[in-house]
Parts: sequence; structure tokens; C-alpha cells
Amino acid sequence: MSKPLIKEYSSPGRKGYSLPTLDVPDINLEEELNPKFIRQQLDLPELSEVDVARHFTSLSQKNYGVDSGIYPLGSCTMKYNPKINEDIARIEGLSNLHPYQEDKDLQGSLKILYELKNNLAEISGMDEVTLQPASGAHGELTALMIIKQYFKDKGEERKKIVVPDSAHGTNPASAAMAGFEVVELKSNERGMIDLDKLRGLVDEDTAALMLTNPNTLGIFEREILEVAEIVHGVGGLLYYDGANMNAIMGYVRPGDMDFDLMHFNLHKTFSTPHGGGGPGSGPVGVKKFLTSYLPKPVLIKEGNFFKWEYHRPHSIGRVHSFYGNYSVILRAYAYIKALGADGLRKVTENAVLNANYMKAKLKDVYYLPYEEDSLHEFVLSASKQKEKGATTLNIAKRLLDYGQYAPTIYFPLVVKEALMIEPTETENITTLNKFIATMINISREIENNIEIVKNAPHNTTIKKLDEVKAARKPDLRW
Amino acid sequence: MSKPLIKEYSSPGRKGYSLPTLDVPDINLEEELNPKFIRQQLDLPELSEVDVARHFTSLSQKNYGVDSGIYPLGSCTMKYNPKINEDIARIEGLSNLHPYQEDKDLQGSLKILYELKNNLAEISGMDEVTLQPASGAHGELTALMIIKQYFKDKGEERKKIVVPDSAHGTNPASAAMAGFEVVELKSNERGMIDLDKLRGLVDEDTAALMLTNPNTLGIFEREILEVAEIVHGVGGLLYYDGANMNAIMGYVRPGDMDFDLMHFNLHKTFSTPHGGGGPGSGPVGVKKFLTSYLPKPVLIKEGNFFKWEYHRPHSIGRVHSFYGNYSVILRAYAYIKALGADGLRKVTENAVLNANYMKAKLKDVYYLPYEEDSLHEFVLSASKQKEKGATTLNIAKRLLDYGQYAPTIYFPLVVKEALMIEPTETENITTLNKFIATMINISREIENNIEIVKNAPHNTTIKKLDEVKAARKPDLRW
Amino acid sequence: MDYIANTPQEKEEMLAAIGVQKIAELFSGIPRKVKLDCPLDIPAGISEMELAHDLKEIAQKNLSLGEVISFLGAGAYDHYIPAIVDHLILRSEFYTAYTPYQAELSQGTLQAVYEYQSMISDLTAMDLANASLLDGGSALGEAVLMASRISRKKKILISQSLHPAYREVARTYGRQQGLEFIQLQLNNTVTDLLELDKTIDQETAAVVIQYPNFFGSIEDMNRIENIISPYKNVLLLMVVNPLALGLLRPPGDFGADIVIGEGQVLGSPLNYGGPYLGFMAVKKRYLRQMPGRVVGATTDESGKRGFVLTMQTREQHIRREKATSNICTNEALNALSAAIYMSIMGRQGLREVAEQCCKKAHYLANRINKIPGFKVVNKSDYFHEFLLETDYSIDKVKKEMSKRGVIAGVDISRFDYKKEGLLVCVTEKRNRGELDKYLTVLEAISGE
Amino acid sequence: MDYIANTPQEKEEMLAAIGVQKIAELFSGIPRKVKLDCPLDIPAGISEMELAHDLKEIAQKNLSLGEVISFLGAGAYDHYIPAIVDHLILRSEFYTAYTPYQAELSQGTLQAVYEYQSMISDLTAMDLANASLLDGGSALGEAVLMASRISRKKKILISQSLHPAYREVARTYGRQQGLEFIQLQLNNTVTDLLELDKTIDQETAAVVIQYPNFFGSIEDMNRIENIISPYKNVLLLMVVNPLALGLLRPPGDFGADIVIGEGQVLGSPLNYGGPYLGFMAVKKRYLRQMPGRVVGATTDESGKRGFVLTMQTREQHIRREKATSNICTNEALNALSAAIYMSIMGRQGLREVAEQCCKKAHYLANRINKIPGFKVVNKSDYFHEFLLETDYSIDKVKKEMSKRGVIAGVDISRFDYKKEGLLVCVTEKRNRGELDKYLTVLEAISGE
Repeated sequence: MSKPLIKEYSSPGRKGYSLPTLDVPDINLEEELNPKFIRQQLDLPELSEVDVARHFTSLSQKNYGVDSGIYPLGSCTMKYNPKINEDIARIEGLSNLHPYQEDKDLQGSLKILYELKNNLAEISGMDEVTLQPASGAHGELTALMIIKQYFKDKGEERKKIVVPDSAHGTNPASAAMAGFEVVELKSNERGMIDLDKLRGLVDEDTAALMLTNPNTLGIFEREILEVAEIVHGVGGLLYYDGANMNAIMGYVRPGDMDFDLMHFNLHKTFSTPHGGGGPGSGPVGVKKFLTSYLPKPVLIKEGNFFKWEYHRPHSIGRVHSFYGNYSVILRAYAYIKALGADGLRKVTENAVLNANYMKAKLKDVYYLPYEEDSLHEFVLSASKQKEKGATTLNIAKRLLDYGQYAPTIYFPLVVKEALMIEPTETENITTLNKFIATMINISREIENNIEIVKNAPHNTTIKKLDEVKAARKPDLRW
Repeated sequence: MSKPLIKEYSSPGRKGYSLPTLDVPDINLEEELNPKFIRQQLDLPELSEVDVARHFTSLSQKNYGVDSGIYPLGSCTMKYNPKINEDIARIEGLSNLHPYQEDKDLQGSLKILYELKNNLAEISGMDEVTLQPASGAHGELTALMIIKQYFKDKGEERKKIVVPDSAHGTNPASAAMAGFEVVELKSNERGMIDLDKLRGLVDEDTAALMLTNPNTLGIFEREILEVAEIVHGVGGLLYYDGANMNAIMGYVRPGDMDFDLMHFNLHKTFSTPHGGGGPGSGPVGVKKFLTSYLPKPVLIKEGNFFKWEYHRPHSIGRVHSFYGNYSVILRAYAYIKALGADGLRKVTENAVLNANYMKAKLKDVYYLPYEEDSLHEFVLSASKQKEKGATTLNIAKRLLDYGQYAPTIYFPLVVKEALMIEPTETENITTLNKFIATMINISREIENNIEIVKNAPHNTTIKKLDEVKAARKPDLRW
Repeated sequence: MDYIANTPQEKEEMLAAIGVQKIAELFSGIPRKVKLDCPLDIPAGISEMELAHDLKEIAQKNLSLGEVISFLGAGAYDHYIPAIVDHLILRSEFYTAYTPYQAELSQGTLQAVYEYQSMISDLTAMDLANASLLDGGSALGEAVLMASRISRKKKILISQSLHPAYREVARTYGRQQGLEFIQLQLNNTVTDLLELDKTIDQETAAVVIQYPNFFGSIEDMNRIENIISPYKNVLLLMVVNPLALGLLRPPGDFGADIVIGEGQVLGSPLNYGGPYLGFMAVKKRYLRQMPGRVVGATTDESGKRGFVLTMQTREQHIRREKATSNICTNEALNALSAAIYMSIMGRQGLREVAEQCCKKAHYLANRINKIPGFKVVNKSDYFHEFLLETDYSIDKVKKEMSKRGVIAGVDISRFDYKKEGLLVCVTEKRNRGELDKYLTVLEAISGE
Repeated sequence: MDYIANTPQEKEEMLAAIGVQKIAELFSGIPRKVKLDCPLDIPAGISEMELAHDLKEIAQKNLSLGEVISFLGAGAYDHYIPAIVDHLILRSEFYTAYTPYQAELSQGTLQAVYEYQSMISDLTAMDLANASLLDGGSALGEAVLMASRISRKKKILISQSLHPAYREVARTYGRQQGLEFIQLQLNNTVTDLLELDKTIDQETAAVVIQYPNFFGSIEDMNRIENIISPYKNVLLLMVVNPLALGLLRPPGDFGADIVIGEGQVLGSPLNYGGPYLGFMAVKKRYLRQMPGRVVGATTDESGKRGFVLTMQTREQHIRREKATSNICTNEALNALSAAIYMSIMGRQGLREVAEQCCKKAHYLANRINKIPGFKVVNKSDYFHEFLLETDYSIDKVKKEMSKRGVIAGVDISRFDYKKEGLLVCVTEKRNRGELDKYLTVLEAISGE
């Protein structure tokens, strides 16, 4: 039976809310306001509190989160979200704050934002950080606008952004949104930047190369300084996509790799929960020569006083109504404070250890398209399984049958039948072994009983969904 | 597959806790203390935070609460637990309080306790209330001790407590624990007190009659004043079991029915959650002539100052280390404050309406042993179904298959194959109809496909459990 | 304190399985030249207990709204959020999940978003809504780009009565695509419709109107619709306060093409400006041009209703540089809060909360107008916010209020209006006593 | 505000189905003579928003431990509770459930209680534990009754070093069954063992010893065991602080027959004294005499492990007046908190927290002993609590401390000892700075 929609529980006149009795003299709003402004009909459900509690509790039980089990979505860094951070984000004195309160009344929170900015700068080797962007892609967009403004100020109208073929989709999309043309750079046979091809692509019209390192295959671009030299050689900038920061904290910094600017994903690296698709937070870090372009306002410290500075004539402007996703930022602050330098380095070590362990255990069963050393994640291909008739999608769905979430699939695009696996450091060997065993078992099933894999999932509350129908006949509301 | 025990996730050296670095000079406790006091071995699991989060999250998903659906356990009043009350119970200034702080530093909480006491007295028609007992049965025991002390002070050594055969098991158990002999009173054919039998049973050795009204069949004892007269006539006391207060609030008060003392169940009538079996709270209310026997300390008000009074020479003594289940009491206070007199009366009206509606819809399908008007709950018998081969237990288990909790079964003892149903006021007609339909459907299944009922449950994560084995070969720990 | 699971012994076991001796070897791919050779300059980690303690201490350096009586609004509103909202979003299955890529294990999030989309559509009286955008301001950024894509034009008419920060964000977004923004002047606290009438032309891509607007005034949407409708292919883009729609006629009634707004009022706490909830509702025919994720209902193999992310061919992970937006992470948890808030308030509750806000604001404003030296600027109808002008110094008013624990309103000198005044907002949380306190302070100043 | 679900229309429909006109008719069984003829004298209901507001206001009339530095203990201890505990017990499937009568829908509660029983058994080194009792005091009440049932004797020897409130509760319970309580005097801050040796006889049902005792001192259990063991059928009943068992040898090592205690320290907040967690662990042979619920493991039809309430023939709902206790509702949610607390702290954590408490208390005590006019009374070993005596007035000490935001300890004049002094407790939450502050105040008094 389908789970009813909340509306289906509604009954006219049922009430779940309560409001204080109006304590000012009542007025007839049809008289006080022009009656033509007054709404006549409003279709919202009518429910009691218990209806609402049961409905959403029941919906939650149809969901899988990090607290349900391993969540090895490559590139997404689905690590455990510490409970204390949820409590901290709800401390009245840290949360019940209005964005237009005066700086002098908010020195606690401004100090937090300021310290976090500095922590991120230190972790990344950048000089200044804005916390305003509200997601990773928002950070990318912000950074690309900074690049554009930088060249504009120099009197150059560079149009091209070079993006590797293995890049996240947000990279080209953000570039386009910032008004650039996207040029795709093919990876070499080792899954890495091809220096020659790069040299051939970049010119005085190249604004920047967008890169993540380790790249989306989990492989560290060893020739990163050469890459930087090539891009800088034509006057272009080097942009770092921070999605994979979990692989390098305390080991290497984008700033030291000669990247000029970058974004962070606090909801990945710094363990803020992802909320089923947000909110996230995508701070942007820049080298000194780009600081004047950061979105305004910029948080500064004068003596011991923290304040927002609005007079930033070179700024790209605002990208958010206020200061960004503050309560996400709070959680990241708490996380960094708890871990310290040593803890952050251990995070990276264990993320890399877990990924390499899993890779070692799976590479004989699934095809490993790139043999290079990888860091916090790795990409397998189900090409061998495909030959037998089961696709990566089948394998992903079959994983669900075993109560485990699937890796990122069909990405990066450079790998056929890709399975991109990122276990993260908060998983232990037992959970990893269970996932490994399941993956191996599925491969065996493909040999012995392929139909069970091809028709998966079987054990989920809902079976394979008709996505084609969903797209052809969009049913987007009741 | 069996769900692993928490211990089974343990790995030596794994850590989920964190403590501050010791900031006093470290000492060797084997030197500071006599080494013979020092423990050498401790077997507790070793886990990371994510292990603990996942394990207990997963356990919770194997549980059913009021937020999961209807919970029609007769006599238990499983109504919805408002979320705001959970927040209130966690307000720092109301919860982070030590029981030995001074009264002057706790005037807020003492005011709450004092007001709640008065509210309960008003609702019940009693003169004074103690909040110390921590559960309903604890309240009963306290009340019975008061009765004992009362007679002792009068120089009488009354031994007998009369308990109807339909009473909760806690009634005779509490009486025995308080050192009384229990005399059972058979109900008449209408499920009510038989005045003649009562007259025959009570004498100068009778300390009290324990009664709940409406009784466990949900039927109001109309002749309650006559009952009181009989008991009081031999010098005995009349005790009210407050389990069924949800049926009478704002309509009739135990005090007005000539009861001398009683207990409340805050976790039933006043909507505090039951926590999977506690904590509850079982305040005791008494008429004026019994106040000096209440457990000490007693909360009093001097001018505008609230304080605990310890000098109570007639008191039965303490029944709890401190003042009772304070945070449960807080929730009940919030509940009463939110509802007010009018709301409490509506609670009763709707509880009774819901029960009568369900009874009307089910009485033709299941046998209704007592036709008397009932209030907030009613008792059916599956005797007709039993004839066809399915027991009440089968029916209860089959209900679980439909994702609904079962009523109280095989209680009260006076009804064979009893199904004691209490929907409570927080259920709406839709939920009631669903439950009714399921009950009717199960009865049909018994006619058409009895095996499916007899072998139930089928859809639960665990099947019928071997209770005999559990009792014969107790496995009470790992 | 860290959250790392493996024990030293397990690490050894894993290293052996990988075939290396030390963890350092796993990082051998990083050239020595770039490798960090010293620890990060970040203080040592602390325990959970210290963390909780330290952050409570820092919190005391803030003045929270729990300690004052606030009349702040201007795009972030202090409404009462029923307790149930936070209890439900704290269900870990919701808040620790990712974007629902594997639909079969994500039906909770997916159905909740579908319900959110439905309720936003109902509330705005629009055909459909997306799954959320980053906030009100960036939603406007996305909306002007969308309007330009649809109309294939670049000129955007934006009323000055629109929130200044939104205008800034829209400019930041639009500038990249060469959009031209023309600001419509104010007439008192509403859009100068004569100027709109003069300025609009066939080159116009969209007209952007806020409703109620930044000053709380209710723009005359009927007249605006009448001005725009003769022009073909000029979109009406409305920025709305969804809570006000409990009382006010919805954008769908005025032929709005794209509706965006800030959904914070629907169950998200103030949180110093974020995370908030950008929403977008559009006419059906624009679906394929809409940015953001969308959840659709479909059926599974057994015919059971289920939900999936759909229409993904608009999105970055499929279309890359040709996507309608770069958006990936959105504000799903805030959308969930909004779905819960709208469910618990329901038809009656949303109406009543809107009415209470409006009535209380009018009570305060009407009485302010009787105090010499103080004047409510808004001439036309307003919802729950108004602009207060005074013959006295704004600083003095703020200071006198502050002494009595009142934040008097948003000082509009911080914006680009070159006006003085306080933007005063009254929600259902303000009671009569607090409103009267406000009046008392003004009277005291006036009587001095 | 109420939480009633049916609408007026639905009520009509239901009344019709029942066959009555008005709700009042449903109450016709109540004789007019007893029926209430006026509304209850309880103020009108209020909204959720007002409720939250009012209770926060009332809270401000309390001084919470968050605002002071507390050295209070004496049976209720301020330990740090990891955030995860409350997050998990707030899972509504746990806290809104009833006693797990229908095992198939209650495996969560049942397994958690089984795990709790197991960990309590491990911690105390006893054979088995029950599912919880109401609190420490009432657990002792149950325990002395149980000891009397087992031994078929009535004389209970209770050390004066046992918490006075526990002694009171035990008396209240025991008196009903004619139990005779003999108090053993103190020798300094521990039980006078010579007196125990003199007093114990073959008529003794049980000897009750607290460990660490009320004054924080660690009773010499080896000697006590040696005194008791020659007597047949005399039970050793220990009252223990389970957190101290992270460091101290467990009761099982001393041949304890029944172990009870207050489990609040295992993850339950102070909450002004309740709800707390009475626990009981016993030797296997006493199982059938044990009060309280018990969860047992068994198998389902398919052989899968599952859990049920078991050994119910001891209980009130089966045995009625012949039950081992009247207990029904217990403290299941606190037991769950304890299970989570013990899981997250684990073997190492429980040791470390106990050690920190002990080391910090000893730091403070050792330095107090150097301040003229102040003296730690305890001569023998103590855990994290000690009795402070002074030549100055206790009131003065309390007042001087209070001025500096310190609660100096529990003034033992409130108990039956006819002694003066402060019972000072130090948990892991107290840091060096706070301990030194305590010393500074004492030094100031001493130096005056």
C-alpha cells in the first residue's frame, strides 16, 4: 500500500496549532486593509499534532542516513555527524540571533565566524576566506565571479574556463553561470591531467583551470606544480574544488600547491549533516591578491572588536541575503575545535586508510581502471559484471537490499560503469568488511543468479521506480 | 538474522568518549588508595560514537510508540505526548538542579510543584497531595502505608484490604507489600460491585476497599456512595486507584465520591511519556484527616516562600530518596497549564466519545460481556472467536501484522478472552475506523483463513517468541 | 576528541592488507615539494565537555532575542516555531541523509519534499514549485537568470521597494550574464507605478515586485498586472513572504510567472541569517527552464506510488555547462521544516498567524501615529511591518529602547535609501504589554 | 490548547453511530449527586508559545547548576552526559512506548534492557540484574524485603555510613513487614566493624553496607566479608555507586548477595532528584525472589534471537498479592540512558571518568588539609567525596563561597548525624581553576 500523503489525513476543522488569544483590540481586516488584498481560499491540510508527528516519523523511517549505516557516496564525504554539534547549533545565545542585530551585541558569534575563517585559511593555505556561499556550488560560482572581476579590473575579458573531463558537474555549470565558456580537458590514461594537452588548451583567453586534487578518481595530481606553472604562465588562475579536502588535511594545502582560490564544503569535510540535500556551506578562500573581490560584507577585526565591513568597492557584491549558512558554520567550528590540528590530520589519515583498505579488498573482483595510488576514495568499474549482463545501477540497487547505501555511480564520466567509493574515516574495519563482503557477494550473485541482481531491489519498502514515467509525465504536486 | 548485541560491535581499544585532559597533578591511585580496592578487570564494550548511534537508532526502529500509531492498551491511557513538554523538561533552569540545593535558590521549581499539587487536589477533590511516589504502584503502596499508619495511630490493627476481582494486579500486590491481607470481592453479573457481597465481606478488621471508578471494565460504579457508606460504616477507608482518571476529569471527582485517598498516574492521565516502561509518577491525594501521614518532606508555602517541611512526626517516612520523579511532574504541569479546566474536561469527553464509538462499532463482531454504559474504555471478549479456534492472544498478534498495537489482553481477569480497549482522546475518527476495520477483518479471517491468525505475527521483524523457553532457561544477560 | 573508528591494532591489520608498512606511505603520491612540513596552526583538540562549556561561554557574549523584545524584521522574521518541528527534523534518518540519489532508501526525504512542493504551490497558487533554493536573495538571482532565459531578453525592472540585499544578490548573479537592471523609484513606500508604466517596454524581460514589500506595504498587484499584461513575453516575477499569504491574495491570482521568496518564516529559526529557505514556484510551462531539484511522483514495479528526483536533464550533473543552474546542495532540511510547519499550522493556523501579525502591527502603528514627533510613513496598506519616521534622532530612539530591553526596529540608514527611519516589524510573538512598552518609550521621548 | 483530534463534525458523526444526541449522555451513568456542577478551579489553557515563554520565566527563579560551580553530591552527582544519550532517548519509538507487553513490536526496548541488565551485571560482577527499580532509596526498600524473604528473618543491620535518605526509605518499606533495623555506628567515616562483629548474629537477615559510603569513604569490604561469612544465611547487601565501579573492585568480588544502587550517574541528568534509576543485581539463586521486571533472550519460530519480559510469575499482574513486589512501571528510559552511557563510555571511559573524579577530589582534599582551620574528616580511603570540618562557621563558609558563585557542598546538618560539616563532592566536570577557587576562598577565611 502506498504511504498516504499528509494531505490525505486532513479533516476540515482539525487543528494542531495553538496561538495566544489576540490581546490587542480586534479589527476587521477586510476594513483595515483593502478587501481586494484579502485571500479567500487557502488549501493547506488540517491536522492534529499527533497526525503530523506520526506522518513525518513514519516518513523518516523510510529514509537512510549516516546513522543507519555506511554511506559510501564517493565525492560526498558522508562521515558521521557528531550529536554535540546539533546541541551547540541550538544554544539559545548562539542561534536566536537576528541578522540585523548590531555587531556590538554579537561579539560571540562574530568571534566564531572570524576564527573559523582563519582556521579554514590555515587548513587550506589561503589568505582570506568568505563564509557567505551557502553550498559548494554556490562557492564555485562565487569564486568564478571573483575570477571574472579580477580580470575585468585588469582590463582583460578572458572567456575560457578549463575543466577536466573528470570534474564534478557543478564545475562547468558554475563556470557557465558566471558567464564563461567551458573548455573540457581530457584526462590522460592514468586518470590525470595531461600536461601537453593542457599546454595546448590554455592561452591568453583562459581565465582559469578548475581542479580538484586528489581528483575525482581519488588520485593525487603529482604534477600539480607543473600544472600551476602552465596556467599561471598564460596569466590564468588555478581554482581548487574543495570537495576532496578530506584527503589532504594536515598533509598538503591548496595554497601551497599554488592554487589561487578555492571553495570548501563544510558539510563534507567538516562533518555538518547534509539534511537530505542541504543546508550546506561553501566558503571561498583566496590568495591575498584576490581579497578585495570577496563578496561583501567582510568580517574584520579592529582591536578586539569584530565587525562587518560593507565598504568594499571591488567586491563582486552579495551572493546571499545575509552572511551565509550560519548554523552550519557553527557546527563546522565546533568540529574543528574538538579535533584540533592533530585530529584533522588523523581524519585524513584514516579516511585514506579506509579507502585504500577497501580498494585492496575489492580490486580483484571489480575492475580497477586506474592503478595509480589513491587517497580518500577510489573508482571501480563494473565492466566485468556488465559483460555478464548486470549494470552498475543493478549493483547499486542490489546493495540496498543488503541494507547498505550505494556508492556514487556513473561518475566520474571518464570511467564506464563507474562505482565511486568513499568510506570516510568514521567507518571502522567491521563496517568496511561487511560492505566488502556484500560487494563480493553481489559479484558472485551475478555469476550464479544474475536475475536477483538485475531485478533488485527486493527488500526495500518500495521497488524499482519508473523514472522514465516520472520525467515524461511530471507529477510534481498533489 | 538476529540483530547483534551492542557488545558484538566492540573492539579492544575503540573509543567513543572524550574527557578533558586531567588538569590536576596526576597521582598513582594504586598508591593513593589501598591497592586492594582497585579494580583489575572491567568488561564493558568498547565502541565509537557512530557505533552507539547506529545500534540504538536501529533498536528504536524495532519499537512501536504512540508516535508510530494507535496504542489502545486498556487501563494504560496511551495518549499522545506533546513535544513541547519534552522541551520544557529540558530547560536548563528547570532541569539542571541538584536535590540538595537550598529552597531559596529553587523558588521557581517549588512553585511549579506546589501549583501542580493544588491542581491535582482540585481535579480529584482531595485536600492534599504528595508528589513523592515515582509510579502508580508506588503511589498505591504509599497510600496503603498511610492507611496502616492511620489505623495504628487510632490504636487499631486492621488487617484486611478488600480488592475487587476486576482490580489491577498492583492493588493486591501493594496491599500485601504494606503488610495487609487481601480479600477479594467478586463483581456482580453487571461487572460492578455487589453491595450485598461487600456488606458481607467488610468488618472492623477491614482497613480499606480499593476501587477504581470507572472500574477496569470502563463502567462507572453508580452505587459508589452506597459503597462508601458500607465501607465507612465499618470504619474502613475508601481508596481510589487513579488509573482511570482520564474518564472523569471535570465530570466527577473521587473526593466527591467519598473516597478518602487515591493515587494519580501522571504518565497516563497527564500525558507524560511512558518511556518504554517508565519513568512514571504516582502522586497520592488524601482527605484532610490523613494529611499528617503523607511522606516527608512536605512542600509548604509560607507567605510567598515555598519550602520543604521535614518535621512531620506522623509521616509514614520517605518512599523516595528525594522528591519524586520531578521531570515527569514538570511535563504534567505543562500539560495541565496548556489545557486548563476546559481542556481537561474536553479530554475526558473525547476519550469517552472515542471509546464508545469504537465499542458501538465492534460489539456486534466481538462479544460484549457487560452491556453497561462504559466511559473511556471497554472490554470485549473473543469468546466467539475462541470457539472457532483463535484465541485473544492470536488476535493481538494478528493486529501487530497490520502495524497496530494490541489492546490489553486477558485482563480484567473476570472476562474470559478479554480485550480491553482504550483509544484515548488523541486518536481521531480515521485512526479509530482503521483499527475497527482491522478488528473486523481479523474476525473474518478467523472464519475464512484461521491459520493466518493462529500463526500471527507474520509481518513483524521477529516472529512469535518462545516465552516458555525464556522462563525455563532464563538467559538474562550476555 | 575525534570521531575516528579504527583502533591502532585494526590500523595495522588494514595496512597489512593494503601491503604497506606505515600510513605515511599512503601519501607518497604527494610530492615532497608541496607537502606540509609542520602541523597546522590550529589549537589542540578538546573534549566534548569542554566544547559544550566553551561554546556556552561564547554565547554569553551575544545578546539573544530571548533576552530582549525585538521588533526586527526586514527579511528575517521571529515567528513562533511549534516544538514539533525541531523534534521531527532531528530524526537522524532525515538530517544525516544525503541528497536522495538512491530513491528506494530515500522515500522519506523524497515524499516530504513532494509535499513541500505541493504546499508551496497551493500557498502561492502557482502550478508547481521546486525542491528549494539557497535563500531568498539567491533565489531571486536564479529567477532573473531564468526570466532572461525564457524571454531571451536582458532588461530587468526591479522596484526599489524590493529588499536591498535581494537587489544586490540579483545584480551579482545577473551581471555575469549581462543583465541590465533598472530600478523603479518609490512612491511613498510602494513602487511608483507611473514610472513602471513609463519604463516597461517590449525589451523588458521581467518586472520584479516584492509583496508585501520591503517596507511592509502591500503593492497593488492588480494594477501592476494590468500594466504588464499588454506586453507580450514580459514576465512578472514576484518576491513574496509566504507567511503573509495566509492572509493576502496569492501571486497566482495576479498572473505571476515566477514566484520566489524566503521561506525562513515557515519554521526555520533566525540563526543569524542562515540557513534559510529559498523557494521558487512557477507556471507549468516554465518547468524545463526552472533551476533546482524537483521531486516527482511515479510508481514502482508493483504499481505502488513512490517518489524520485526527476527532470534532471535540467541539472548540472547531467547537463554540465548547459544546466539551468549550478545548484546541487539546496536547503532540503529547511524545506522539511517548512513542510512540517505548514502541516501543523494548516489552513486555519496560517491564516490566524498572519492575521495576528497584521492586527498587532496595525495596533502599534495606529497608536504611534498619535504620538507627536513620530509618524508611520506607509500610506498604503501594510502587512506586519512599517517604516517609522521621527523628528527625534533615530539613535536616541534606539538607545532609549535598548535601555528598556527593546530593539526598536531595523535602522534603514544601513541600506541604500538615503532615508532615515526604523523599519518596525510585529509578529505574533509580541504581546500587548510589549507593544505598549514600545509606545510608552516613544511617548516619553515625545514628552521630554 | 488541547491535543484532541476530532472535529465538531466528526464528533456528531460518532455520536450518531453510538446512538446518542449529546456527549453529556455518555456520562449519564454518573449519579447526579456526585457529578461536578461547576468547572474545575484551574486557570484557562494557554497556547504552546505562552507555555514555553512562561516556563522559561519561572526557570529564571531557579539558580541552575549551569550558573554556579557546584560541589554537591550526596547521592545525586553532576557528571558530564555525552550529547548522544539525549539524542537517542528522544527517539520517539523509545520514549513514547509502553512497557513492552507485545514483544514483537517492542524489540528495541527489550533488547536495550537486556543489554542494560548485562552491563549492570558486568559492572557489579554479579550474576544477573533486573530491568530497573524506581530509585536508589526504594531499591534498598525492595532489597531488604527480598533479603528478609530469602533468609526468612527480620533483623537488618544497616550501617550509619549509608545515605540517611536510603535508611529512611528502607525503614518505611521494612516496617510494614515488621522488619527490625539495627544501625551500626560510625568509626570516623566508615562502619564500626567491631560493632558489626559484636552485633551480627544468626538472627540477622542482612547486613547493608554502602560502597563508597555516604561520606565517600571506601568501606573495607574484605573485612566485612570476613565478618559476615561465618554466619549462614546472612545476606550481604551492598549499595554501590556504579560509576565508582569503574575504579573500585566490584561487589561480586566480596560475595555480595544483593547489590542495589542509584544509576543516575550513568547518564541521567540531575533533574532535582528524579527520575533516577534504581538498579538491582543479585546472585543467580535469588532470581525467583527478585522484585522488578526482567528481560530474557529467547528465540522466535525461525530460530532468530529475540527478547521478552520473562519470569513474570514473580510479578503483580500474575501473582497479585503473592508477587515479589508491586512494581509495574519502572525506570525503563533511565535504564536505556544507562545502557547508552555505558556503551559510549565503555571500558576505558568508565575507568577514566572514575579516576578523574577520584584524583580531583584527592587534589582538593589534600590541599584543604594544609589550610589552618579546615580538615578533611575521612581517615580512610575515599572516592570522590569527603567530609569537610572547620573551626569556622559552616554558614560563613557557605556564604563566602556563594558570593563567588560556588556551592560549597552539602551541609550535613540536614541529616541525622548530629555533626557539622560539608560533604564535598568533586566530579570530572570540575576543573583545576574551580578547585583552586575553592581553596582560595578557604584560605581567605583562614587568613582573616
